[in-house]
Amino acid sequence: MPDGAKVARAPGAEVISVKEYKSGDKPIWCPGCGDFGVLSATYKALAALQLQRHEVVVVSGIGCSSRTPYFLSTFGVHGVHGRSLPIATGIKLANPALTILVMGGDGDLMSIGTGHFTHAAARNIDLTCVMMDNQTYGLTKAQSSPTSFLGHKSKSTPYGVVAKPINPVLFALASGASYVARGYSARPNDLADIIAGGIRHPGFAFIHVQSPCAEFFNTYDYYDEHVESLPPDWDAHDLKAAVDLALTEEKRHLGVIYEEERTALSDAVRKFEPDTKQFDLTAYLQRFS
Amino acid sequence: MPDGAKVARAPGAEVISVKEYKSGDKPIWCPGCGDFGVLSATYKALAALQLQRHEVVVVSGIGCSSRTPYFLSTFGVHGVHGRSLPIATGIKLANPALTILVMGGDGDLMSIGTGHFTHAAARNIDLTCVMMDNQTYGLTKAQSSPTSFLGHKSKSTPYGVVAKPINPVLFALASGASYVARGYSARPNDLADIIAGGIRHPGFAFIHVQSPCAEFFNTYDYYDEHVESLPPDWDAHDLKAAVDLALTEEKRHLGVIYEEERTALSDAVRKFEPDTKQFDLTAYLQRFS
Amino acid sequence: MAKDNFIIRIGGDTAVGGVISTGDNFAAAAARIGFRTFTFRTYPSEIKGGHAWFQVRISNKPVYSLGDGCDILIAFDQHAYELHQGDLSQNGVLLYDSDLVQPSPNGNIIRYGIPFQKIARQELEFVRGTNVLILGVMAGLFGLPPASLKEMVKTRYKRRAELMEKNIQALDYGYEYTKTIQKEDKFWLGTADHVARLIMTGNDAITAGALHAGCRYFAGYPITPASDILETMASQLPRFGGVCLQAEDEMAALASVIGASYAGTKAMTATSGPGFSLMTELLGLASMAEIPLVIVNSQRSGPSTGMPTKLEQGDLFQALYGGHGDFPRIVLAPASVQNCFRVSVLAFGLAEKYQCPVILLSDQSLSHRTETIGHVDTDVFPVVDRLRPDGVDPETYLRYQYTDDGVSPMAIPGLDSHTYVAPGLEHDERGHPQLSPEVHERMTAKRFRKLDTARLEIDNEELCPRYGDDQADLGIIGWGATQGSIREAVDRALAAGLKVAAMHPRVLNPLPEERLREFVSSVKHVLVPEVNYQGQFAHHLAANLGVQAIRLNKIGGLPFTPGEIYNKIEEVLVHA
Amino acid sequence: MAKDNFIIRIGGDTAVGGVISTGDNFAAAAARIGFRTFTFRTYPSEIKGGHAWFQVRISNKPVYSLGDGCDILIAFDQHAYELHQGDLSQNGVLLYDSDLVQPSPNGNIIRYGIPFQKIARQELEFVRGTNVLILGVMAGLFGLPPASLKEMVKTRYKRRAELMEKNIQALDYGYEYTKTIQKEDKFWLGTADHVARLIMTGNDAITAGALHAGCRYFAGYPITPASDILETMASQLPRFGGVCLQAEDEMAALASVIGASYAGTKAMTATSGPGFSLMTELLGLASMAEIPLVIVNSQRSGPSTGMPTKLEQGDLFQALYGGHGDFPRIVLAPASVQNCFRVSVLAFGLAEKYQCPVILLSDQSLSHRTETIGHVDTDVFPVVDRLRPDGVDPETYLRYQYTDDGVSPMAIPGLDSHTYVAPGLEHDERGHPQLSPEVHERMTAKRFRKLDTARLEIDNEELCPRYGDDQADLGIIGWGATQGSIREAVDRALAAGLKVAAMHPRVLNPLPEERLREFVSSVKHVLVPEVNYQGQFAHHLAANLGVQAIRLNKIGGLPFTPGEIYNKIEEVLVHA
Ligand SMILES: Cc1ncc(C[n+]2csc(CCOP(=O)(O)OP(=O)(O)O)c2C)c(N)n1
Ligand SMILES: Cc1ncc(C[n+]2csc(CCOP(=O)(O)OP(=O)(O)O)c2C)c(N)n1
Ligand code: SF4
Ligand code: SF4
Ligand SMILES: [Mg+2]
Ligand SMILES: [Mg+2]
Repeated sequence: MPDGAKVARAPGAEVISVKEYKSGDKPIWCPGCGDFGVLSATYKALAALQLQRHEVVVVSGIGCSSRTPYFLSTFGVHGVHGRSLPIATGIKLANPALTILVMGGDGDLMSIGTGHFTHAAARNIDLTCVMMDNQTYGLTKAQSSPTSFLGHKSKSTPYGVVAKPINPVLFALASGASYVARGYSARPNDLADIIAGGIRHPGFAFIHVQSPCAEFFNTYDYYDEHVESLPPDWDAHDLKAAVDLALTEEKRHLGVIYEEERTALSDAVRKFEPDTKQFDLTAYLQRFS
Repeated sequence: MPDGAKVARAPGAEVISVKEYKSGDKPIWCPGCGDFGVLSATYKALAALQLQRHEVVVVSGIGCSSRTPYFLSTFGVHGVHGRSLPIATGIKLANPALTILVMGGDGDLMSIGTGHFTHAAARNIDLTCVMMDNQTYGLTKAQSSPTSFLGHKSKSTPYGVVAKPINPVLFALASGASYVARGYSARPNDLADIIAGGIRHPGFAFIHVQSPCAEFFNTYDYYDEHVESLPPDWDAHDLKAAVDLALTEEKRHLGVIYEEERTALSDAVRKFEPDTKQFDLTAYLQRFS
Repeated sequence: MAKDNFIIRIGGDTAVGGVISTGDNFAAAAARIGFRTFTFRTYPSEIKGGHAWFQVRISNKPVYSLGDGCDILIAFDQHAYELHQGDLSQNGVLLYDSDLVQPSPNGNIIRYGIPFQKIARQELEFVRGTNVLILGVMAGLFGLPPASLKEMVKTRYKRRAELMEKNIQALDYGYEYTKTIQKEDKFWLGTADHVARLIMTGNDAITAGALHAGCRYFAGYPITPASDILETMASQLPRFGGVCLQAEDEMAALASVIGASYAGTKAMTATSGPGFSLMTELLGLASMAEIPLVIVNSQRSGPSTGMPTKLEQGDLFQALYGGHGDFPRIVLAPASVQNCFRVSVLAFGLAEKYQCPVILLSDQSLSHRTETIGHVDTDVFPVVDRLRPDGVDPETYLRYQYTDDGVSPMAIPGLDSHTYVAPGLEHDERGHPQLSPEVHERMTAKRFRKLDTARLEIDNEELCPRYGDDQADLGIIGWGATQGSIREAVDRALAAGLKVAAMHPRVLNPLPEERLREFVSSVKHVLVPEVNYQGQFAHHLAANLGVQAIRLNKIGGLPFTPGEIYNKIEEVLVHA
Repeated sequence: MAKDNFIIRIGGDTAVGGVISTGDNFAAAAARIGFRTFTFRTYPSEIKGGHAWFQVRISNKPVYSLGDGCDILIAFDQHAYELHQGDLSQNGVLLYDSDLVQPSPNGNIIRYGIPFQKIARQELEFVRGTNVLILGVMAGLFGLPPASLKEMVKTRYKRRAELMEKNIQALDYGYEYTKTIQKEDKFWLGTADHVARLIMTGNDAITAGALHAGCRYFAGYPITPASDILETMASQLPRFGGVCLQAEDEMAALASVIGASYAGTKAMTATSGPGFSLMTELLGLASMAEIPLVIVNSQRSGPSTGMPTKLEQGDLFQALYGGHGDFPRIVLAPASVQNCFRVSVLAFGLAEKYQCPVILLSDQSLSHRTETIGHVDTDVFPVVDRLRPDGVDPETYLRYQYTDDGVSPMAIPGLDSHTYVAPGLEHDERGHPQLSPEVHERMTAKRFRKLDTARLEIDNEELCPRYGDDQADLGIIGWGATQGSIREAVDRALAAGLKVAAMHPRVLNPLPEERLREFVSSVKHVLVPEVNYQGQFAHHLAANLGVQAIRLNKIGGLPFTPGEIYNKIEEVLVHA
């Protein structure tokens, strides 16, 4: 779908305010939860792009972060654990005019959903996947997640995590994501820009958001110390540079790390047979005679 | 487990011949199938290391390549599609003294099994995963696979593959594999060395084998033209170099691309509580009084 | 008198090849000139190697099953001969490669030994032409005009002139060769009715039905015996504005179907048992969030990988009860290739109307067998669309409104401004999470009410036909692809003066209870034949209707023959 | 006379917190000094916010259920008051925060309003001490010696002296405060028997049983209400030479359990409905390859994500019928916390002996409720190990040997030299792929024969106890955690002169058919109460034994009270 269509607004149409993207249902997150920041950034991004509420679908799995769809006044699917990306894939392929956001946690997208993540990225499905990474399982009360620090002690790993933590940015790049960025829930304005950029990007946009779990794994201090903006002259079109950065970063860089123009599956499939025919059973059956 | 244990042989013990690793059941592959080469390389690797047949377990999923366990005289599991790695994980964690080989196809390991691949690699389970990549689904008769070439036309993608093919070496590196190598079924001797190296390696060893499907997607000519040995001075301990190679290679390099010493989960978990106690129900129940 | 109603079986090793294609070609040629055909095929799970066999029944009258045994056996090798010769009928024909097969003496059969491979190698210098050579012999021996076969060879090799030439030569050679043979048997295809018929497999018919019903999204993961539905959809859907996705696994396939349907497109997936097992969590989501969709399960022999190329009706339990928690789903089973159309269109109709998952249970035999079918009357297949919130105020829109029939209006993103979130959590009428006992009770009842409503429209003659004696003592209740064998067994029993009838519901959940109860109470004995071990349908009838049926179970990868069912009828009615 | 058998309920919002911990602490303190307690808890699916409540029944005599309604209601807020006041018994006590709750006048209850939050804020200057303050008030009001509570506070804060101090102060303040209250009710804990008891949840008992049975491998993926089994295993298994893995998903969890068991280690996983749905493909593999293993499904309210923190007995269908194809699995359901030990050990015994998957169905209420339990007699829990090929020649070893009882010797890699490949494909006795009809028939029968053998050892009094009148008119058949409420309802009915008995099998597949048939045929009516919509167990009994039972179904996330079952008994026997 042409980029412009997503931000088109009928001339003279009323401006949609941030407030109109709120569903009126109060988020059920704990006080201080990073997900509040991500939600407000999402409202802002939608307003910035002036998207029609009924043309946006927010899809999620299960987890604290995956509750997000209920807090938006758009369409939404609160699916099952780990399957948000394939559900979103179906929505996008069925109606490429829709704007799709996939929101979920590090467990949802990088534990049970790992395989779907890789394949949605490889197919370059045109959607924006916002991973609210709190490095723990919030909803099930503080077990380790695939992004937990090495050595992290939790109820499910009382002797410390031994698996090498997944590096979400590296993993997204290796999987073929065509827009890879990082944000921080405590910086919702920057994050709003990044999300808007992801929505504008015509392909699979992955946004890794550091979003602390205030209740079970409060990492605000850690992130405050470790986040850093990308160098001002960062060339987001250099895959090797992006991979090298992901491999070696000691700081967690915020901003758009990688961006690439590549045909999205949702566009490609529409071009296979440009002249759509009406299905006619009698004509179709000829092949069997 | 100490490296040496795997290759130890009682002094004066008889030499185990290549033939003894054969099960006596004839492989059911089509004439010319690359998997014959992989199988013979596997026999050779086992013989080179003089492993006891009953201390080796070959685990697979479903696919032509996944039939391999039946052709070895070792222990084996012919599981379900995509789950060979977690089955192997359980075997290794239960008995770390066993040598585990996981053998399967590009569909088994990188389509339905993608998520397990990443997590087995991240945990650095001490096993050797041999992926017989024919860039197609052999057993179900020639649909596309995640490693099929861009544009590849198959029965399931008659208008050509649109998804970016998974780059198995890059993907393994990004997932945290601690030994990453590539072989070619038509060079079984080299492949035998690489497999033996993987078995010796104390951690998750991934071996990407180009293994053509003679029946449905004959790529011998293509590979003959595109394979190339690694430069003689290749430093397999440089992750960045390995990733850069994987990102940019025009040729398919054969040999050990990356190697790293990292604690394997199977070892780590044994060290959590070094003094194993006998379970005693009465004593255990004290905590509930 | 010549017999133009006979069964040919061909057996051989897939390492040599050609067993299935030889049979398929012969059957197709016979059908083209107007004969009715009914084929069956079974093959090993390896790509190359292992015994395969093919059977075609050819007749001038309608045929409903693969029949009993065979009249003509074509043995490619000794193994094929040994395996099948016991099934040859009295005065049947054995056609075999005289260099490879040593038949034992048997006065009851007629034998034609021909050194097929040697001829191909030495006379034709074209080893790969063996199959076409055999085809030529078959045409000559059993009265198939070779013109139609030639047509097929020409079409097949139209881009490879040299190969075409050689194949035609082989065909002709075989045909001419039969003139040297003293024909002793009486099998001969007379003139057929020349009525145009379609030759289709069950999978073909299911796919055509789905396209007709308006299916415009398909996602699947390859698996035998469902892969060709994916393959046909992949080539066809884009032509009609639809999209087909080869997913990374079955969970992704069903998840994306849920997404596509949520987005307003009629959507389907197709798989077999192992894939369906992986789908059951998402099946519950579809039922909970009330998403219309169709899942085809072409059953194969289980459990686990089992016998992946063999049939079994072993996934009924899974279709009825798979998944956690209490939730409604509709289960259908087509009874023949022709019926696959109707049931496929029905599947979409029920899915859209009742906004729930519909499972269509086919099996390996039905999916892959061909039948010649006559006119497909598209008018009798009503196409149904889901209820939308037209005229409803978006502000007060209730996606999961409590209604008498359980059906609530469903808004479509992009088209309707009635935004809502489709939930996997229990929810109130808006769709908002709500965990109170009262809401859970009411919502569960609302969801199940849809089955009660649906039952009213499926408890009828068309979808639960009865066949046979009005005053039957024995009532047979079958499901799925066994219909043809049951029908022929009933015919045989009626001819023998036994009072038998059969009922064959297409909808297995909700059951057409009224018709079934009436049928059951009208007979003395109920017999439930099915191709599984546990008697899954008999169990279903016992649990729901209290029916204590006599069970006839067969497993092993082959369908019932009419004779097997007839024998059981006799056992119950005569010997008991 | 003081009443020392009463039920306390505490309700409030989790955003404020302390509802569950206050109740838990009170219950634990009461249990420590020798009272029997039985708790129940229910909470929202959010981490913070939403109504939660806790109930504890305290008695000097054995208690089997959470009882009916409550005698004492502690309302943290107005919502709690409104939700629960209707359940307060005649002359019950309402204890409430006088600033937050406005109770309506009600002469039948006794009210104590105390400004808890204000006291905590103004007097104690320690807002987070509200819960401990309430605990002190409860102790003073209902006769719990504060020493044991103090002990608990001290242990909890042993590393944070200042907090300990403040909590002790709050506790004392509350206790002293009650001296200013005019006690009008009669609830008072007298002296208990001081017998040492354990306070355990169902999950605790299942885990302990598994460890006792020799389980040394556990893999799981977190899910409510099974996560704490994973957590306990993670901390405990390494101490006993075992390994615990948090897997990436439930398929990986079960797959690795299959691997570990194949490698000779007793292995288990625990999940709830959604996770179990994902496991059904691998369940079939375990049954096909004959791998012993135990799967705990702590059922929660479905379908889909449903009501994840609420109970339901909704996964029986899934346990019995989930997965494709015909394959045997054993299904167990413990009836109480104490019984969880026995059934957990039994699960491993049956898994090892019959080399097949065993599913243990718990539910949210049983998994998380605490009961005080007396002596655990480890001797009555036989530990069983699998049959190994000792003395068998490795050359002729048949892993899947046809035997009378269906059980064949299983070799262990590394320990036995009898190598074999565990197959998901149908196979011959060696384990080699074999797709012939005969082999499939024989192997299927062999696998199912194990259930027949197992049935012989579970069809007995211990595993299918009968309770109540020997000459009962009404027979109740229950399963799982409903046992206590049924038992108390039966007691009440017997006291009322109604002729009732109950049977409560622990093994649901294979069913203890002889005992069930005898029971059913000895009564006039059969009643099957269960916490699900479809009547899954009643359906199972109908399908297998032809039982036409009266069904009593409750859904909504709360367990049956004895009164609800009693009312149904009365309805059947008195009013019908
Ligand atoms: C199939 C399945 N397995 C497990 C669960 C339980 N579960 C719910 S959320 C969750 C993980 C939550 O972690 P994450 O995705 O990081 O989200 P967060 O709560 O941290 O935002 C799990 C394991 C489930 N709902 N379904
Ligand atoms: C759950 C499940 N889905 C699908 C299948 C069907 N299936 C068997 S093998 C296979 C893919 C084979 O491809 P690959 O793994 O590359 O192995 P190859 O045959 O090419 O060696 C598929 C899809 C299955 N057995 N189980
Ligand atoms: S538990 Fe953590 S992630 Fe969940 S709502 Fe609370 S703070 Fe947020
Ligand atoms: S189909 Fe291809 S992969 Fe399979 S055995 Fe034949 S050549 Fe090998
Ligand atoms: Mg998280
Ligand atoms: Mg392959």
